Amino acid sequence: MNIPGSGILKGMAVTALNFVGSFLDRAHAKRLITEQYPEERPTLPEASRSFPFLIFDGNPETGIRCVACKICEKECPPQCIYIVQDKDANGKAIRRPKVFDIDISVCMGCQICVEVCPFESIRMDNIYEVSSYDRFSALVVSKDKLLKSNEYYHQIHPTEADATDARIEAARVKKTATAKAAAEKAAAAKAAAAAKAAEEKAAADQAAAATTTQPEQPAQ
Amino acid sequence: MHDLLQYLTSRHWEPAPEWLFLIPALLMLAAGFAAVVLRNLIHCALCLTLSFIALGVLFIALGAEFVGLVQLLVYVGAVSMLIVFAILLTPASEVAASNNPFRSFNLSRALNAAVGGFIVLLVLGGLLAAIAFSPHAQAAVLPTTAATLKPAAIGQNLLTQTLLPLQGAAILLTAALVGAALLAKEEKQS
Amino acid sequence: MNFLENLPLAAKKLVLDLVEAACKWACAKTGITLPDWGLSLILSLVSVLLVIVTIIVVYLVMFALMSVLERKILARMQNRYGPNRVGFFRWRLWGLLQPVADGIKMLTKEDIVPRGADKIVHFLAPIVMVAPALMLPAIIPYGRGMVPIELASGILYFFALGASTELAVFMAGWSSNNKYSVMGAMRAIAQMISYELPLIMSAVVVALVAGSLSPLKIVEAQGGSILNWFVCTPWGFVACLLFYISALAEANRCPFDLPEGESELVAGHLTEYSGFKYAIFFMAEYVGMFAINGMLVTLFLGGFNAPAPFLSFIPSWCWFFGKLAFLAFSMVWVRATLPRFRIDQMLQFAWKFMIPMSFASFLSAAAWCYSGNAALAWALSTVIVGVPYLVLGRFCFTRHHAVDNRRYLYSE
Amino acid sequence: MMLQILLAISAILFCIGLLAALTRSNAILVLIGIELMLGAGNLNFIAFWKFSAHPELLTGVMFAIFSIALAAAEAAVGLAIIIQVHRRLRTVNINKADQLKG
Repeated sequence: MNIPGSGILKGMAVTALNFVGSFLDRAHAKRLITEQYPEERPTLPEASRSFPFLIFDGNPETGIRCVACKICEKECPPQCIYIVQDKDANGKAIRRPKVFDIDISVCMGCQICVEVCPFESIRMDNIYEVSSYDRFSALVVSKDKLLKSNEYYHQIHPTEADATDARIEAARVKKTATAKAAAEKAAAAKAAAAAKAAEEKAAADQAAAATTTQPEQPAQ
Repeated sequence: MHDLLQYLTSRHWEPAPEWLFLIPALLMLAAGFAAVVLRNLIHCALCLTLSFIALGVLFIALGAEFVGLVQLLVYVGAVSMLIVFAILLTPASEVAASNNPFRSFNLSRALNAAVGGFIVLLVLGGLLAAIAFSPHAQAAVLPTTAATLKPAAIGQNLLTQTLLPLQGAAILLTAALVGAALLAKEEKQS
Repeated sequence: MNFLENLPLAAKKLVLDLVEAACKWACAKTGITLPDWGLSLILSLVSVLLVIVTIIVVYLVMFALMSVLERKILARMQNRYGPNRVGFFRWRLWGLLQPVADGIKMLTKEDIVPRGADKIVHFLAPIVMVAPALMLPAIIPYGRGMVPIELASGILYFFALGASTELAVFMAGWSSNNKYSVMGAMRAIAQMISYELPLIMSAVVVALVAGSLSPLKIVEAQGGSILNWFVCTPWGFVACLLFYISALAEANRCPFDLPEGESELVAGHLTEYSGFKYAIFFMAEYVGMFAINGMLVTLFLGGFNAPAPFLSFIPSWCWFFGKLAFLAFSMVWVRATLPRFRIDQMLQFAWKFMIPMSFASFLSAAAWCYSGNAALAWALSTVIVGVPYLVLGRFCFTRHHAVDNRRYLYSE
Repeated sequence: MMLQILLAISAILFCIGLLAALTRSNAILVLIGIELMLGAGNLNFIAFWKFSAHPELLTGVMFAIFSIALAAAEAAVGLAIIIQVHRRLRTVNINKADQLKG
């Protein structure tokens, strides 16, 4: 027979066991899953992303991949990217950004800049402690802060970085191959052109010789 | 242990002065008057409750602590809540604009107030005169020895001398409970 | 051990002696001759103030501790940590300084009064709420010789003051000029009135057996060992449970916290209160909870008596506060376990179960008192209390109401 | 002298209640007035008990207790009637509630 009120006692037993258990089996992974944040930090999943950053290879001055093509600036939906192209001493534009600012208070982390970048130079970071007391200038991140090495990229998104590197390598290989092919082709073309020119010259000489003799013929 | 208790209880503590009972009494009168003349019905009910609280405190000050506590329990806990519920169950328009003879002038109302006030003054004068000049009241001025009220004595009295009235009150309360529930019940629309 | 037992009384005596000596010294110094009644008056006032200040400080400290421990215990029952941050520089102290942070936050918050509110009543409601709550602890016996006021009808005093919180709840709800506030206040009043009946009835049962309305007499009637506590009798056990459940309802504790159910009524009558006034409501609720638990200890759990004579080396007031702490813990425990009632379930539970059961325990106590033979008393009172319990428990709540088919306005 | 003061206070309270019952036209306020008058009566009982020759007989106290109990019953029934009147006539003004049929 089911005594009225026994269900309440069962429920109380469950909570009491939880209470005692939460003190006793601390090591048990299923209990107390709360992470004590500043001391314990979560290992972020690989796909996690927050704000974009710029990749450089080797040296941040010379190895920067970005060429200031401004595609990301145009594509960015909230328009949080600002780019100024660099110029050399003669005032001629060079393929390098002079200013590259991202306003992370505006950025929505949509990753479109990453999708559209043809030079694999902008990628998503996974930093999350970016709060500050200043609403404006502290949240506009400039180029020198945005630039991070390819090794860092490998650290935070290994799979993606490998894929990117493979792509760059493939592109480079392809490029050198095409360049070589083009060079060969050009050489061939040049040779052909030279041959042709020689041929033409010979033909022209012949023709000239012919013409010199030819007018005589109608004269005859 | 015992020495300490003895020491603390046997010390002479200054008793409260007698005139202190005037504080709850005046508070009671003021709150009662406010309950009668205020415009907002809820304020009236709250002032009435304050008046009842002061009356209960006055009973306690007069040595009838059991009666005072019963007064607090019944009036503050139950009757004032009943009144408040009744006010809220009547529409809001009447809560705001209960016709108060002292605010909006109107001949019949003014007459009503004047006649009522006259009767009240007459009654008050009569009562005060009776109190002032009655030989019985003057004879009974001697305060007897501090009358203490033991709950046990009240219980004894309820079950011996006043047993019949107690039964009567019980029947009446039951009848009132059933009657009030029947009266206030929503009638079924058939 | 005797020293610990006497510590509070000795402290009071010490303070009184010090004040007396100081008065005499000041008189001698200034040359004023203080009349006898003057010194007596000063000492009377000091003695009264001592008790008042002690009660307020003790209850506020308990409130502060409870507010953090409740969250921690609740968290542990849900396998979380709970607040464990606020500390002193680098010492965390398990987050026990959380109430300090909460208090500072509450005090520095803006006090908002709605434009349409009845300002005077809105201002008075927290005061009306907290004054009786702080007066409630005055009649509870905390230890041997430690009764702030020895009142012959102390239990009546307790319930008379407890009844006045309804008024404050109504004032708060009505003056806020907010429909959620009024609805919450109405629910709270309906709940308090409904559960006051079993609360008082189960206390009356004890008064019947102990033959007194004085809390001290009731505690003395339970002296000796745990077997003499009223909770260890059939009628007392049932009355104790009824009192406990009603106390949960009177203190607006879960599962009876529907007057301020966040999910449906925002916060009930507290919706329009902020800052300090809200803190006062909160404090009054917790002090009221401690007071009613203290009453439960006094009525059923033997008050300041030790459970066995050999344990009486622990001071009596420690026993009282230990029992109080256990009850406070159990209220958190219940809160962690049970879901909230619906309003109709709550009222049905009060009128169909609690009140009949309190009458049954009353009859059972009468049988206990007048049956003479101990075995007969046990059997009779168990039957008188057990049969209604089984019957009511079987047929009050297990009936399944036929639910009408839902009618849809537009989709059919 | 104290007895007279108490009786005077009680008389004033009674007259305040009477004022409400005579001049206010809201039924609930009339009921409030009646409650005040009952309170004045109770005060008289207690005052006479306090200054009686035999306070141990508890006569005044018993009267006051019964009076409080009856007043509670009276308030409950009275307010139920007022609610019923309001439900039928849509008013709680006693001057307008002048029909004999409901």
